[in-house]
Amino acid sequence: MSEATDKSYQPPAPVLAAGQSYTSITGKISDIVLTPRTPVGWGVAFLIAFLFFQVFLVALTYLLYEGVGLWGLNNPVSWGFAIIHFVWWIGIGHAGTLISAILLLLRQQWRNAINRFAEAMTIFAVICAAVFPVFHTGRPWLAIYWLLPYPNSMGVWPQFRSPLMWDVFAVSTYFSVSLVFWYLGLIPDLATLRDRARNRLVRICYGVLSLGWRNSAAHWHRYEMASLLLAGLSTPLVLSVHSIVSFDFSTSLLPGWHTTIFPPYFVAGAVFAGFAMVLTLAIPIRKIYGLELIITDRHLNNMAKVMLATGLIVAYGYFMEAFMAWYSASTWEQFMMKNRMTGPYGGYYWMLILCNVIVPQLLWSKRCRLSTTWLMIVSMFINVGMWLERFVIVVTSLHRDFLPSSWGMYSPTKWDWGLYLGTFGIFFTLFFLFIRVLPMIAIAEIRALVPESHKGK
Amino acid sequence: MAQIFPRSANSTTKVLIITALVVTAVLLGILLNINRLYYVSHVNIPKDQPVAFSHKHHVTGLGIDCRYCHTTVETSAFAGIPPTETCMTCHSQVWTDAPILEPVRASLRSNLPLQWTRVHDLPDFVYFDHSLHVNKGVGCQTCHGQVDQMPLIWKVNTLNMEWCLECHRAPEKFLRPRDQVFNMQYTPPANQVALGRQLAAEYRVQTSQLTNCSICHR
Amino acid sequence: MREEEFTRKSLGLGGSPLRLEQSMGPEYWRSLDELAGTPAFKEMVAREFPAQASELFDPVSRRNFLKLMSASLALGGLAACTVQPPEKIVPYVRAPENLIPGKPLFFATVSTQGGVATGILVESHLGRPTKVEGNPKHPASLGATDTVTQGTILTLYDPDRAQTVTNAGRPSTWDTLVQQLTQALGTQKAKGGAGLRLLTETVTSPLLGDQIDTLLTEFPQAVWHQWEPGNQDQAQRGAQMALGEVVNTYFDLSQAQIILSLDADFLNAGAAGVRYARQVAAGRRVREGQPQMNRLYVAESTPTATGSLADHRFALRPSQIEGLAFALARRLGVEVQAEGPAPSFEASWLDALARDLKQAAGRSAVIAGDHQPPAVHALAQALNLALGNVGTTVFHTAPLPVKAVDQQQSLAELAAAMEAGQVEVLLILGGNPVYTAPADLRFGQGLRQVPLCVHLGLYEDETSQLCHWHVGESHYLEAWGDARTFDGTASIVQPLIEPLYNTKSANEFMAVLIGQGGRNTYDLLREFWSLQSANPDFETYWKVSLHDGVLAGTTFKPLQVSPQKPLVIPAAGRGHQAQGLELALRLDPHLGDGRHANNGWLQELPRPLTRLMWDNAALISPATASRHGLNSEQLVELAVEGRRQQVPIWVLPGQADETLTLHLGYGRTQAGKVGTGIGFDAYPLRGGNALWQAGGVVLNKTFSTYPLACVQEHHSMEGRHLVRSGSLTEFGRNPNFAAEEARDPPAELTLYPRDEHVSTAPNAWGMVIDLSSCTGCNACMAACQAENNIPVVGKEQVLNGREMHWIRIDRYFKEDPADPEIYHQPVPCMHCENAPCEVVCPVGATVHSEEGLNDMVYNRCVGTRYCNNNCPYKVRRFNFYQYVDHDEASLKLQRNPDVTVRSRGVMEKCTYCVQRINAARIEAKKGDRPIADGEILTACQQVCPTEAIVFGNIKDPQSLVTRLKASPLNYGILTDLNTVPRTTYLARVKNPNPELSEG
Amino acid sequence: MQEKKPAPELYGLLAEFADHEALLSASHRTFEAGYRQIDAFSPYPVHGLDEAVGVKRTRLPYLVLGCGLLGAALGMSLQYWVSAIEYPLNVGGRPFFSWLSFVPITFECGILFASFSAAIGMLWANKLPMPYHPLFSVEAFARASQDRFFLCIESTDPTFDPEKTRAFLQSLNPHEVFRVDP
Repeated sequence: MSEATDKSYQPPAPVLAAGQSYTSITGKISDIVLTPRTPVGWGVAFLIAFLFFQVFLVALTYLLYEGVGLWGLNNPVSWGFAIIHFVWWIGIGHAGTLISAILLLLRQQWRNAINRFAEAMTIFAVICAAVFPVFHTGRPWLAIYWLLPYPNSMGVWPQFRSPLMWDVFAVSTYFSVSLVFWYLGLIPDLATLRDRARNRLVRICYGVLSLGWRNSAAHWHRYEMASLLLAGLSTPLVLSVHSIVSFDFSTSLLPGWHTTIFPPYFVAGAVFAGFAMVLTLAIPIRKIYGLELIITDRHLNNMAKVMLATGLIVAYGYFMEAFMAWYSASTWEQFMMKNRMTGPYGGYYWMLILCNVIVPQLLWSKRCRLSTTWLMIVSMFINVGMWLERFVIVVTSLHRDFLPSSWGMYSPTKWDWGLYLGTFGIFFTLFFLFIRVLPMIAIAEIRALVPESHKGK
Repeated sequence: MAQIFPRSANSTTKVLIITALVVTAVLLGILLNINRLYYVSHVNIPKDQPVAFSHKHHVTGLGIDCRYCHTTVETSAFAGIPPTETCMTCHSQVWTDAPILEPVRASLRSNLPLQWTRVHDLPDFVYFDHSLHVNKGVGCQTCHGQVDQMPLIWKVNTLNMEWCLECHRAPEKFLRPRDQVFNMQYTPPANQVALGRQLAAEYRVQTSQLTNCSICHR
Repeated sequence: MREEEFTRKSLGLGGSPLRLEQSMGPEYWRSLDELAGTPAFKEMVAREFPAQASELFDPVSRRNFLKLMSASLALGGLAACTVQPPEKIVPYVRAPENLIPGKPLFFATVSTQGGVATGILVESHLGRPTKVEGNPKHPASLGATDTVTQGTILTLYDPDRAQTVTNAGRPSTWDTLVQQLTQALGTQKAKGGAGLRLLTETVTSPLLGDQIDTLLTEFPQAVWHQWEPGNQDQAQRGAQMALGEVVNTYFDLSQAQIILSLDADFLNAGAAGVRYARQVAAGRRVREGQPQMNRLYVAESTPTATGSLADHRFALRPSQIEGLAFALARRLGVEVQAEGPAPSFEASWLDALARDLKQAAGRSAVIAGDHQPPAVHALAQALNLALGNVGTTVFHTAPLPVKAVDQQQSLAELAAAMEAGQVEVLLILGGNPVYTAPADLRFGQGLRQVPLCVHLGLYEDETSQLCHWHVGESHYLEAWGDARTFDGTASIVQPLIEPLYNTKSANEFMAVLIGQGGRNTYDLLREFWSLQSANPDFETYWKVSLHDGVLAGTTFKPLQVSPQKPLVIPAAGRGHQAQGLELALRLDPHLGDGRHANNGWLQELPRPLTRLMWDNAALISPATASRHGLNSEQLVELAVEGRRQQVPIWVLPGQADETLTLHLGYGRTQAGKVGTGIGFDAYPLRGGNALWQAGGVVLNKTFSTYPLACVQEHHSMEGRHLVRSGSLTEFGRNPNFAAEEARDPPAELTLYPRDEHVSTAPNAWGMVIDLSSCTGCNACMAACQAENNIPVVGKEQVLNGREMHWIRIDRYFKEDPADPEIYHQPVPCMHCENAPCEVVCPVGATVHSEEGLNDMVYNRCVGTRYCNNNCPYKVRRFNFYQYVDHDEASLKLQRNPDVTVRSRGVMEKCTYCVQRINAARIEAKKGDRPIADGEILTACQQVCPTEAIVFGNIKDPQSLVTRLKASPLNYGILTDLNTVPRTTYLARVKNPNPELSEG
Repeated sequence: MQEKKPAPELYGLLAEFADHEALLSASHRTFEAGYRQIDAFSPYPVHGLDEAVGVKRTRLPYLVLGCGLLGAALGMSLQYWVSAIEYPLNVGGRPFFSWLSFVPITFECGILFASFSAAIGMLWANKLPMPYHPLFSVEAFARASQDRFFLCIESTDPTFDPEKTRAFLQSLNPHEVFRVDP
């Protein structure tokens, strides 16, 4: 939309910078993986991530040993960090599939450069997210299988009216479908690596993974059909997942949770957060591995626009919450909103407005959208803002509900933080492994752009 | 480029895939039925006891009624295990110095109880009431099997919840007239279901309530 | 847990008397004697009850026994798929008669407070007393009990109790002690016992009194002292002034129409509190269409349960109470000659109050608080006489104690004698004088002068530290004894179990001193009472008395009293003068004088009104707090007559201005694992003339704070229609005022077919809670904790908002914080018909039963806590940690075998006592009959002194609960959420004096 | 399967091209020349190449639709069976068959089944995994996955004749023509 308002309109920069050939692209991307010498920087980064992963293991072990009492949970506030972070990670996990699915359907070629690691990010984020709902339960050793419908000697079954059951199905479906989609996308590139690898062992590995892909026209034909179908399926899936996550709240009767606007505004929020995280990762990587010619300013610009748009939807959501609270004339709703803004956790609410509503307005300016520094700052704000949003929804709604006698406060303990930081460990450990052993950009799809990039000039 | 894999690799792959599928299926099958397996549920495994007490001998051989020893079965949740006294009522007269009965006599002398090994052991969060079941026409044999044929006692049913539910969902399949409850030879008539329905009505069995959680769990 | 129970029983006392009780056959006592002697028996006791070395030798090692138990208990919380440990069944060797394994037995006995008895029935599972209930046949109980009595069952199993005889802290034997004592007494004999002193608490036990008499006749020079902080000194002195004699005063409030309390928390404290509560509540039963209501005026300096029920509550400083009494006396024509400064108190409402009392002459009552100065008691007596209440609502009898002494004086004499070195042998039977004696007596120092002192007590406490010998005292559920209740009626204290540890009762101790050594207390008792009773057929009388828990015909005859005219009140009898900050010291409603400090249940019950747990604090009114710039939890130093103590502040609406209230019983240094170091010791401030209240208190602020565990931080209802109330006149004008506050959705406003769940079950359980009766005494919480194996979680967890009580009493203040309306609202699970908690449970661990119960299936629960989020009433409780103690053997013996013990990670909540429902249903079904109304009493209902809680079958049109639900006062809370709660409330109806309410 | 039939002495002939236009035209001409057992290889999907070498339109979509519907049906019937037939319980006064609450899971099951059928169906149709293939023996073929375009005429083609076909391929002026051993 900025173009529309912008007087000096020039055609968008090409998706792929000019002067690239099949060979150059293939070489550039696959060499990152195939180089026998592991960059020192990578090693350091990986070690740090792995350290955080250890934090996760410690936090989890002690949690299992002592119980969720370790956390700041209490009677009014029975859900805390765990659920906040579940929603937060799941939200982040939305950009990947969205980019690969929806943008594929919309034939947005600029997706090609970023979809691969966006998808990877999705999968890792979902893994992090899945940790929380399982281990926040009092008896995870039972939760882990009693939530699955299987014929058992007790003759009892899960209770399918519970949104938590919906979560189980939604999240696991989302994870497995994303994984399949991602792997499918990898097959041709794995074949490329197989064919370029020098080391025999490496060749065998990629050989196995690429399933003997031959790039034949017939293969490509069915392959493209499959990707198209998967994209078509993932699109409603990705929308459903965060809607269902929002059902956890909206189907309850708690003021501040019991809201019909939640599904759309959770989905928008998820995309918002997802793109912010993609940028947070893409900008440094693109610099470090010198991929500016593949991940061009056009990509950053488009992603910024998507963030702006979804950000506005989210802002509308916040406004509607407040409006409906007033308009409903319900004691509970009105008190909830008042408490949110002026209660003990009021500060969090206004911080959230700052991060998610005010700061993103910078993206109206093209200069900001094209400056990696500014984009980085804005997306950082959004990452924090989305965390705050979940905190406000979960904690402030719970800590003061219907009976004033039961009101209380919530303050996370070091173990809450430990597990949260730990999940960053999981995420980045996996992510660094990914960029080391797999092509972080879909080579085949970039190749497809080469002809027209030549046309471009 | 040279081939990475031999010609045979193609067929090997197929075989591998199929085996993988089969193996997972089998493992899953075992996992799902773990609680039904006899070495978990201990069905049909006689347990060692401090005294080799034979129900077969006392019930079939001597024709002693269940209630002679299990005195509280009609009045209390717990059927009752006889105190040493009860054993000695007879065994002070017969088999007075049988070595096999030494533990019993020792118990009476030292005033230390005998310690039997529990065979029918429900989890502690399950509250079963013998008196009510007996009162509503559930035969001993229905759950405990042909005790009169058991030298050492063993379980004939898993006591898994699904097993309890069989009857709690459709008591008519198992109910018998009150006067037949302690009859070990009782064989259900051809019209069991019809009879069961009639008995259920007569004994006011509130079937719809029997599958409520708080009936057994509190 | 039935089967496990058998395991436990197995180690039970083969043929112990305790369970043969009911069969009162003569042969039974023989069996006792036979048994009690035999070493086998002792061994068995030892084996059942841990903490004795002897077990280590025997085949059934206690450890195995415990392993089995803890394993089974642990299983209670675990999944169905857990592989069970092998388990033993251990039958009796000789089966006791009348014992049906799996069926509890109830025995009548009495528990005492301040020496005065309350009748109780104790539930016994295979020899383990597990629960205390009220004894309907006992005048002081009428079927209910108070909070503290509920707690005493835990004390029985307290592992910190003194378990044997110790000499200078080292374990010794009873025989060595007896040897030493006889020696010492021998030397005393020579000088007629001149150096022998006996210190007891208030003794109402006729047998003990008799034994002491015998001792005193043997040692004419010996002196018997009595001391107990919560004594009747003031009342006795007052009576002396007003009536010229020391009498025991009690009331019949069922007759009273106007009741005035002069700082007396008579509904929640004192020997007949339960009885009074029931009578007063009965006089306010508009719920059953009775048009009249009694009117309760309460003048008090700190809000109490009684005050919260009052129709008119006047927050007065302690010094003003006396003034009020004088002012009333003047208005009601009592002629008084008061020495000392002229009392001056005036208030707009005095005339109205006086008129009200006068017009209800003969049907009113004036009740003075035990801690009020003698003057107030004297005036109260005079007022009652003047109003002609004596004989209708007020009664006088001979004092309850065997020997009514002025305890403060008595202790002072002892202290002096000790200082003077005149005391050579001091026997302390019960009590903890080193901790409780007035500070200025320096009792501790005195005690050090005594060459030989022996202390008999439940715990090795502060006093034991300074005594040469300590003898573990038997709990009242372990030993025979007797005691009198508020009207003199005597009861037998009947043991439920052989002593868990190697302990002695006061009677047993005395018996040794007076050479009855060989004889057991039961025989002594029986002999003693056979002499007392004129009854020809003593055998039957005795059996009936044991069975009923009351010795018929022992009630004291009311005395004819005559007023002293004019009533002269010496300066000594007057209270302190109003000056500066005033301090009121009160017994803690749960810990009493500190004796219950090691009782986790009582520590963790929120104190009425403050809702504080695990601590005491100086209560102060909001106005005064702001005047002194104080906040809650701020530490201050108080100084009274130069005695200092640091305490935290707690701001409490309704507290009288310029008045600090501090509860006794905390800051114990030798209480046990639970009680030591909990709270702040108020005794250092207590002494001289300031035993209960003092003026001119110096308050120094400090800058440190101290966290206090309060379970309800928010006092206001935020304009939500939770507690609904109106005056009697309003109710007359518009009976539906309560219902009209609700804005419920129309029943047809739902997406779901409402005919889907039509229950065919004959019963549908429901509950009604009458807010006009509830005094917020917490008895229901205590009873629930005892009945349902609810764990104690400790201060840290409470601070974290993780208390576990299944029923709680919400307390709200309305309007002016200086003089607020106080409301109590007990909140158990509502058992909503459209339960929000059920829908969100992913594993179906909480679902509905045909009878409308909101079942909670612990063993299915995985602990998502979603149900708790979605419960608008927040009645669910989660086991964040392994709260239940799986290790402490003795505590396991207390648990109710009919209720699953919950493990870590499991949600729990009120079940409407489903174990009791099932037990009744099973019996009914066996008898092929419907369950009668009142056949099932929930624990909270059974204990409630005011019968505020009514539970029953709402399908039965005749049942009380159905009739109450039909009352116009009936309403549910948060019904606008369409939860359709089965627990509903009856709106609070007050009966204010029209003259005042209009004014 | 190839192992099954008596192995011919030649698998086919492979021609290498520089870019996709060349490959595309070459494929068209080969097809017009009547060859049917042909296949083209390109490092990325080249638009129209599949028609050029006569690949039939895949029936994958119907499979996916079928599996999707099946999944959804299974999901809903499982929930119905569990909550209304196998163990009906009164949960918060909701109907036994609360179909409203069962929609999300039904939907997810549908998606799950459909997606897997799409992925597995594609591999199945492409006869993957197939780690061994004669073409891999051709050294240059490695670049098919990088920057070169290939056209292969298989010996199983009726009109295949080693000499003529090679000549024909040469006429398409490829970089080079390779012989592919079985």
